[in-house]
Amino acid sequence: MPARPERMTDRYSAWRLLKESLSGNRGWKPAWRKPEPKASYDVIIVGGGGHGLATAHYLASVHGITNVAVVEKGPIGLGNGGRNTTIVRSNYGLPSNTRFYEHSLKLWEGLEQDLNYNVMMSQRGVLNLFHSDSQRDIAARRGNSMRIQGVDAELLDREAVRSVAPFIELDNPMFPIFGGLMQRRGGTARHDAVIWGFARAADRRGVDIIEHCEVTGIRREAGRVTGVETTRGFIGAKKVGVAVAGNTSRLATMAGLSLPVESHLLQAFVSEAIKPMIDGVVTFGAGHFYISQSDKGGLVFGGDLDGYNSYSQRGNLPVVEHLLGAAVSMIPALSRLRVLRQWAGIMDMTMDSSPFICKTPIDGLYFNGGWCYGGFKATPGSGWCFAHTIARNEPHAFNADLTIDRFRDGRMIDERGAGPNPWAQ
Amino acid sequence: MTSKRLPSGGLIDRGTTVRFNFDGRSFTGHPGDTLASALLANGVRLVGRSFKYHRPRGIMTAGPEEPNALVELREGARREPNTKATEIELHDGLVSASQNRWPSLAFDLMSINGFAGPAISAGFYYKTFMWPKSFWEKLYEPLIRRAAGLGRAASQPDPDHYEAMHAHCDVLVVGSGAAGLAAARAAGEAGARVIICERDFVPGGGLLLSPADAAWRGDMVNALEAMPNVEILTRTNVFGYYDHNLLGAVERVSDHKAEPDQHEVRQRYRTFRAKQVVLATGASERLIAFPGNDRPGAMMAGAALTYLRRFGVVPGRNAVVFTNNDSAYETALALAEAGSGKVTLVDVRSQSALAAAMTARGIDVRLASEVAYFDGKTALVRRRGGAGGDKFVADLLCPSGGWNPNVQLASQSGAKPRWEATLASHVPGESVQAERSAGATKGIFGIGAAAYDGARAGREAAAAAGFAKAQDFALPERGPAEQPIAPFWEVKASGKSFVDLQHDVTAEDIRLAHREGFSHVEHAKRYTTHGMATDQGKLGSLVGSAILAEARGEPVEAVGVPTHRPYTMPVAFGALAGHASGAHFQPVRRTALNDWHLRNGAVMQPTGAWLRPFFYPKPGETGWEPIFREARAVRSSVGICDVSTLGKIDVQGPDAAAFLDRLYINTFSTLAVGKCRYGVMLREDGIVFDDGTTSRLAEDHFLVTTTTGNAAPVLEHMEFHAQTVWPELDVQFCSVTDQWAQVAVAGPKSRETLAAAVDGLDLSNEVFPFMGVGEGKIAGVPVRLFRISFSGELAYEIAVPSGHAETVWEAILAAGKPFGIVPYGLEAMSLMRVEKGHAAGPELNGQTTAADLGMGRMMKKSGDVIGRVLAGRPGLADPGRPRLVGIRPVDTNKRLRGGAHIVREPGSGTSMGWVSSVTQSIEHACWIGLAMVENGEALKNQRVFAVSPLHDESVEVTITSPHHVDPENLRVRA
Amino acid sequence: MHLIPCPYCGERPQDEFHYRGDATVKRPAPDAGEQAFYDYVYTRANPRGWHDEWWQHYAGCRQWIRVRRNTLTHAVAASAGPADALPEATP
Amino acid sequence: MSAPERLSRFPASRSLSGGRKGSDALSIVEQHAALTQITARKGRQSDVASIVARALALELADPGRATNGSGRTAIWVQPGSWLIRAPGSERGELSTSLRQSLDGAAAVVDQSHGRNVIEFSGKHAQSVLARLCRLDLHDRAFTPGASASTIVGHVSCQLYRLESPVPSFGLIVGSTFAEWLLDELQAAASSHGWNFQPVRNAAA
Repeated sequence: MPARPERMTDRYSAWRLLKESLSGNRGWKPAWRKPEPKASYDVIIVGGGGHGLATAHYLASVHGITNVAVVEKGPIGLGNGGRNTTIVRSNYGLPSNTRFYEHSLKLWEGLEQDLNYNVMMSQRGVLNLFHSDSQRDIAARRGNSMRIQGVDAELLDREAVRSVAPFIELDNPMFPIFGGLMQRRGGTARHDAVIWGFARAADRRGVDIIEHCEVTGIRREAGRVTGVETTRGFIGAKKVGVAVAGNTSRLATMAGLSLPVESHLLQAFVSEAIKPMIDGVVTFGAGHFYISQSDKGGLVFGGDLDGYNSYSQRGNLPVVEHLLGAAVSMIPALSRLRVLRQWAGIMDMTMDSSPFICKTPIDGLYFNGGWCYGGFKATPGSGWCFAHTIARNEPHAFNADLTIDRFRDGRMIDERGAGPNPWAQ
Repeated sequence: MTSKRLPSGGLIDRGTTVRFNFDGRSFTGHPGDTLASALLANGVRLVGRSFKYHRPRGIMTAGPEEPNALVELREGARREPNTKATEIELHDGLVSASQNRWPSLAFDLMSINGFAGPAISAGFYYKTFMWPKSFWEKLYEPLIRRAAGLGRAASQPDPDHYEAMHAHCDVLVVGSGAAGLAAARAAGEAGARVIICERDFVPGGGLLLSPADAAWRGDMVNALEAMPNVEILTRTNVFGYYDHNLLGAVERVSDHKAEPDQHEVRQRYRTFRAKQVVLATGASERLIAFPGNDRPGAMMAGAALTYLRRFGVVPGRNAVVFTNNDSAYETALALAEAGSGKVTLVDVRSQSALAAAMTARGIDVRLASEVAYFDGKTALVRRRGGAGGDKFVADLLCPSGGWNPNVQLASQSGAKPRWEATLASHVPGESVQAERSAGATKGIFGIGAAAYDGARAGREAAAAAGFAKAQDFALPERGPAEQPIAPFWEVKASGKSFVDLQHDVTAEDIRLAHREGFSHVEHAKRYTTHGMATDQGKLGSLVGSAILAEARGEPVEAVGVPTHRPYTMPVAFGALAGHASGAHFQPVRRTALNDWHLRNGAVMQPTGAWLRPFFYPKPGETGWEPIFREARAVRSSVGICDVSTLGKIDVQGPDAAAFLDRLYINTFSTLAVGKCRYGVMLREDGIVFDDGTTSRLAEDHFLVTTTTGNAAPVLEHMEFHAQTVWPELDVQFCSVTDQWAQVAVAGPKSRETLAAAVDGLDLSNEVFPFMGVGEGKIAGVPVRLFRISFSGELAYEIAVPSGHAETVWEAILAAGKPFGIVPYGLEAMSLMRVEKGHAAGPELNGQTTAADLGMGRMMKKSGDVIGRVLAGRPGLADPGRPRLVGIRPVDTNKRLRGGAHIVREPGSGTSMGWVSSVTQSIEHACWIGLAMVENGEALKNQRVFAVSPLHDESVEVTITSPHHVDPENLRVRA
Repeated sequence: MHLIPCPYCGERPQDEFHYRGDATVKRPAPDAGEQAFYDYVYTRANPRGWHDEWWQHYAGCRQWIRVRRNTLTHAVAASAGPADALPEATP
Repeated sequence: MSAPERLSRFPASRSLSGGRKGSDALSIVEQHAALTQITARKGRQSDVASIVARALALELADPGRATNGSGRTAIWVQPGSWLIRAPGSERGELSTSLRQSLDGAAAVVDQSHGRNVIEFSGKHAQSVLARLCRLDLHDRAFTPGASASTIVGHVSCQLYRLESPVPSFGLIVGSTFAEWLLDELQAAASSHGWNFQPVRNAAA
């Protein structure tokens, strides 16, 4: 039976850290157990990334549903949860997105205390720079939409940009900086810690996290889901929630569904660690380049998709060349620093660049995906809304618009107006 | 001062002295030195502090795997943090400084962290700093951020330049050791185009440490240099192996100088597209974990040999060499030959055939033993796993845990590394791309064996690229087989045993990670940060895996190592950017009238790739004044504007009309020759894609214009549908955007102006009405005229072969002089288009339908049209969607803001739409705007609020028609 | 930088091309109805493996070519002109 | 043509030379040319070829090639489409006459003002182009007569190798990009000693 005996004795704190250090750090328990799968669960979450683990945590903590398994084909957190640029923000312009991401941001703001895990949520601001009057108007439309919905946003002029980010070249001949849209509550969090924190919190409430257990089929009877076939055998379930962004189409195919989703490659990079240089997150509209500095000192940055369907997690040089050109153009002092590592993740790109958290035509089967670039910041909100949708069998107002049916109805949530061309989003 | 320079030997030029500076002190060295070898030769032992505990550190290696000796190289705008002293070629005047210490290297206050050791073990920060909540942002994190990081970035722009270069070859050889040289020679002799890349500044790799093979190395290099089909690139590190046999590299062109010469780049980013690749990148020595293995004086055995043999530096007086394999015996011998003190060889293996020879040279050999402790001055040597032991005075401790073949590039190419038990290491797995490894990269050690294997690989690669085998060449002799390595990773004894020196990860941290469930190698890496420092885990990654494996009770190979990803060595941002940064970041496009605009004082602004005149200020004019003056001239008389950036597509063929009918929501097959028509095209999802006027020049010949930004996408859209969807249609396309410069002549006096300039065309309203198209001559230049208007005034556009643009422009200016013609820029044009209510970029934003823009009725009743079907979806057909309207402030003194939202009442949390475009109007003497407002048409003449909380503004506005001037369209038809 | 084998120009670097995704979907007849157009525009098989897709050699011969490319390995097996078919299947 | 014609994007002279002296010299010259693109109507390719052969004594090139005849060059640009380069003196007239002779068989579009023709030569020409272009232009791979529509200096270009004892290349580039390309060419030639002088400041 699910139990919580360790919850109180295994709390993290400065005192505990001191106490354990005096006894050779022998008293720490595994952050999550490695249980064998049971024959069946009330809910199975497919995908042990941030979203799946957060869903399990909120199913247990908000809805009291603890007979839950998270099944993951490899070790937890090594998909996009461990391959992103750690940015957290809610600076979206369309209300369907703003509502959802702002809920997520609010959850981030209390996450450490909720999880008893320091995920290093760091609200040092997210600044989106613009390069022309018309781009300013677009930024203002977005910022005003946020403000009307009660979300923080500020419009910075050139001088304000200069004082916030003195390292930026304001007078690039082709991309002069006209100003920026700032969300001060935005920032970054430590991506791996988010995974581990949710895993630990869910585990302590009795959720079974089952690693190295790949789902190979979704069993249905009479239009209703009954469980999942896995590499470790069949596991029964009353409800199955799929949260496998990057591989959503593959799971959908197992359930006989076809989705408006393509898998695309997004690269990210980190530099050698340097002393503090860049305080918050800065994004450049013109060069499709964004950058922040981690608490360890590495500059974390990324840009556009590689631009073709891919499941490879192997980045390619054209994006690297373009991105580094943008980087040095926007921040000339970067030139002599060095890039240490590059990695790539598989993005679930939808046809309007917005996600879905919704029911499916199959009873008891729920999908969470299409995160495009937005997955990391969505982690707590996505888990919270998905848990609600699964527990109540209906969406919360926060995710009511985030359906797959919106495309059929012509109610796209297309922030950038790029249309059904995922490679161009 | 425990190290010293030998009187002879090595590859340094003792005849020349160069001066350099480290931490404010002056030293000397010689050409051929690295900063590290020169510091060692000067007896400098302490070179850096570690990341977390700020422990004092010395030079550990002689290559890119260096974890400790990181310096800030150069000063000012050329300052490069985190530069490995082992990779810096010494040059005269070199300035360097240690980093990550305060106040000084010798006395670093942060070393107090070392005492907190157990409490700041792996992952400690995840468990604390959470209370009180607000302290994270205010206190804890700022402290962590300040403590973190290594060196400091320069604060000024880099004065140096970079470039990219793309090469192709039949065979790319990476590495110029025995295997690489032999591979290049074999492939070169076969006639293949060969490029050989060497990271170091001298070719030779391990050959540089073998005096006996110096002659062969020289012969090989000479032979390769003599071959016209072979290119040798030194100082060139291949950083990544990408798809389709493309490799990326950086050539350090002038890093070995104080600053680049004239015309010289600092670094060159290179790509190599190779038919075949030979990876001869050698092997890297790995660490052994034992207490104190990080103390100044600890130096890898192979590195010590390098300092002795290549740089003529004795890195210590009394040395303990600690090994589990044969390679370190040579270090012990070389130390004994060179040194004045005692050399002790500690081998974990219980027997060694080489022991007697060592003893004969006066080396104290301790078999079946281990080093249990090192503090920089003494080492404790004991029987394996035993207690007690003997203390040795030792200022140099040289571990050798065996050699890891450098499989990074092979691994990046897709070849999954394979565990080789006899080497206790990974070797390259089965090739996925056209590559093969050779020599030590493959686990074939020894110069003769590696050379032989390299020659084989080179021949095979050349053959695979289509070049027959040529004659053989001399290879060094193969030495005797080595004794087997005894896998050995850690000495279990009390004290900190490091597996990652730069990040201060200890063996105990790895075990703690395992206890806490981070048992997968990727989890352990992320939890402890093992292998994530600038040395990329080259020394200790496998050691960490072995310790993790032991904790898991599994063999090392079951644990593996984290995936190899680019970059094999850190790469400068500037290098990867190449030439394409700053003003060269992306192409700049100039119209044929660009020079005229500049000569006449235009303020030019980039719009996309184009440079366009925004306005032409007169002396003393500020703010909106030039824009008003230009727009007023157009509204009252006549103005001229460069509109060359519009996309122009020539469409011909018997089916051209039928094709355009499917492309646009309105009809073009009914357009008469000599007329033009405004058209709107949709994306297939029913959203507006682009708009513009299309002219029919002949029955089967149209000229389509597009918006500036969509010129290329529209042509691609046309080609896609013509080639793949309707291949049966006979239609041809050609972009003529650059062939024709285009100028707009607008205003009530435009007809009179042009009448004075144009020959061969009657411009009267009867003969040349609104939407007419004709041909004539201006200043003898044949031109096309279109009677179209963007400003809302009587207007024409004139297309001119671009080479004649200035001539025609000047002729029109002359003709318009009596009417006070002025050139007007983009800002005045924009002002007038907002007044006229034409939808443009802000409204055609990829979110709007034709109906949203008030053009729903343009959709023809029948026929196949791209976007027709999906435009009918309920969400897009919803009459409540935001519609294009005009807005004007009730209080005409108030300004409007683009991006404001429309609400019923100030303070409302519900937006009804947004303001897409605003301008100050010259017709209405107030701000006006265009907005997309839900049920906009029904709200006409009603008052709402345009709010911009960002500006803390709320303006009451009246909803109007979008056409702020001449809604009946009388002027354009005048 | 991938190499795309253009049937007209030979192997060319990927930056000479623009991508347009799935080439297996076919534009329906104009009267095929909303569902058919919905599938054409939105529904994607999105395979992990071989994928037939459109690339335009925009900086070269301007042809929209079909390319069979592996989305897992990035290997390219075949290409064909805009009106030509790719081979039946690639193992 | 009576009107003064702005031919060049260069500030003063029509050619630039630089780099190290003697055999290492590089040269960049802009050529005054007439350019016409002809694109065959569906199924009329062979008719077009025979008409052009008759009218201009010029064989139309195969894909990836440029052919010469009677002082003109036919460059393959896409299936059924060629760019005809002729001396500048034929501007206007080339298109007019081709339009007449190819009436109904091909779309004929004058591009004399739409493209600039730059000739670039020197012993190190390939090395310089390797900084701007990703194609293999080695003597073994890109022989005289070879032609490619490709990207040079980040812009689309028709690049073809001329018959010449010194490596020489024709670059045909959109006229609004010509100035950019000249800057990029010169900058790329810097490593071979070219004194890079931008045609003007980038923002100007």
